[in-house]
Amino acid sequence: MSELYSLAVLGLMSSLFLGLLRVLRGPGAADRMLAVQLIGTTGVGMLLLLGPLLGQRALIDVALILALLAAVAAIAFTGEPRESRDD
Amino acid sequence: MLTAQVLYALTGCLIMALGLRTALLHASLLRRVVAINVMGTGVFMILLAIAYRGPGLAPDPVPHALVLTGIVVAVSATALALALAPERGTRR
Amino acid sequence: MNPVSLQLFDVLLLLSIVGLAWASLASPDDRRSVILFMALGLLLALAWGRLLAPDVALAEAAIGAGLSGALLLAALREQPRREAPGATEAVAKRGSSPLQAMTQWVVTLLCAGLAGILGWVLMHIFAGPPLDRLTQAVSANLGVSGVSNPVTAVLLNFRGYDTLLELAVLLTAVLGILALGPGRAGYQPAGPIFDALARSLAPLLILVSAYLLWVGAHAPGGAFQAGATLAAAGVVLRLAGRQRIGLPPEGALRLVMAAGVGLFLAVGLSLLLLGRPFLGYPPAWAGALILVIESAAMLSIAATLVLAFIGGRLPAHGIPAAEPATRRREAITTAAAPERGGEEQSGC
Amino acid sequence: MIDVVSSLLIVAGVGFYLAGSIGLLRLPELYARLHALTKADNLGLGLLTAGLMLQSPDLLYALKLLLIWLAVLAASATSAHLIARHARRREKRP
Repeated sequence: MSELYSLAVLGLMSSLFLGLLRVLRGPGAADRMLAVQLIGTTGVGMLLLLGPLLGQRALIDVALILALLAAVAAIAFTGEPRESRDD
Repeated sequence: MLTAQVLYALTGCLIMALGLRTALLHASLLRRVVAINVMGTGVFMILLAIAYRGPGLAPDPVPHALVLTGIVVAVSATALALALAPERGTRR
Repeated sequence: MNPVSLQLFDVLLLLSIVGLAWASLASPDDRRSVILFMALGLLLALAWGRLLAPDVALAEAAIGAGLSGALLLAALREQPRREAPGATEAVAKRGSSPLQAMTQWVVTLLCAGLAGILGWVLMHIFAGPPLDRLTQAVSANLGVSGVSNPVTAVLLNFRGYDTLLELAVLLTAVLGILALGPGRAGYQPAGPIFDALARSLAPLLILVSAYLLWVGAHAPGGAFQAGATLAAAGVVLRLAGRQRIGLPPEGALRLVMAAGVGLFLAVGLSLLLLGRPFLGYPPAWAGALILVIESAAMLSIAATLVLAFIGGRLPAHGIPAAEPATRRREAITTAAAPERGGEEQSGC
Repeated sequence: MIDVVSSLLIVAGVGFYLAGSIGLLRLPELYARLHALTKADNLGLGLLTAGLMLQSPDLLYALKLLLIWLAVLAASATSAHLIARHARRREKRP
């Protein structure tokens, strides 16, 4: 399985590269945010494969936190402020 | 000499220098804060490269502990810097 | 993973990291810079995992993906809107006069020189015998540290002084932020879709942080990672429009923020009274003491990071400050009324 | 046998990832890209986690994998919705 995992990691790496091109190219901020979303999901996949490959079981916990926080970037990006200051 | 150790350590040096340059030269305060964070990233990478011992070998835990607290301290320092930004003063 | 594909992976990962860092620093506007920086944080979590530093990767995932991006975007929102797109570019590129151009060159050269010297020194270190005196000291004493995760042992036991002072640094930073007045304006209440997500994410994040705290004794995890994850739950709730995110009132919150340093210090001083060195735990109690200190530290770190995200003091509770008092008075008068009525009746 | 099935699932998962990012790169405008992205990365990660689940050493590990997939699914749907709404409001505003 290890050979397949390595190939899969490299496949995901190329997917990440394509996502990076979109982050750099834009054109709009929304396009970039979409690409950040893709990079996050790809990162989760890579961590899941790297865990068994490097013998680091804890990497699944890292992937879990990334997955739980995957929406935070987009939410913070689109969040509209309250009109009045805190009250 | 481990290739991975060298690769990550030299990349860390490069990132640190890039961050430092922008922190010194850029006009926007927010960008300077980002730059200082990038610089910190370079330092963390150097420390973790020093800790690395090769695949399958346990790395040195001391730099790990340093970087771990460093990340948390860096984000609170960032928050303090952003709270001090003059834009906020004028808005109050 | 075979060495060739691992090396290919390293090169590609580092290329993307350097590319993103450069693009973030050099981008024409601040908003794009922040978005690229957030993407960089995701790749860093991968890199730390690759360098066999899962403890660091956990903290990076919670902070890089959750906290620092949201914090920078919130700060960006506060900046005055520069309507003309060219305005920021004009400010950014100020190398117009010859003196400024020269300064840029000098600074660039100095930074390159610094990187070169540092790289040269590092190569020198790597060429020599491995520096593992500390590693050996840690693994030799791991048995008496009370935990089996070496990073937690270093943080909470062997280098407890450092961690105590780091918690003090966090406390100082948040006191500085609180001294600056009220926090940023919050977010508008979330729509139904995001609200549903926030409702399920917050308890899951709290659960994961408790898990990380517990597991930190023998596997990657611990107070810092758990605190950062707990803070991320607060950030999610704040983004969903919960103004106070269920935090305790001001006084109790300050107590929580000071609890980490306070308890750490109290344990250290009581050990001194018992005739042991400061923070020198007796091996039999070390595991329990570390867990107690870490629980307090986790709460302090989380409270600190959430307040750092809010960027100032919390708003008062949903009801305006005057109202609880008047309500209580009303309650007293209504409660007292029948009694008084009874007296009057009896008097009649 | 299990190895074969999980290999197939992992390969298919990576394929969907690649299709998604190619779509993200090649499709002409934001909403089309959104479509490509949400479909592909959910399926990509879903197949990948399914493949890894067959190899998981214990129940907790498998549960974590399932939770990761569900979390990304929810996050992806929410953020796609929010980004699309944000972009539409931006278009209307000027």
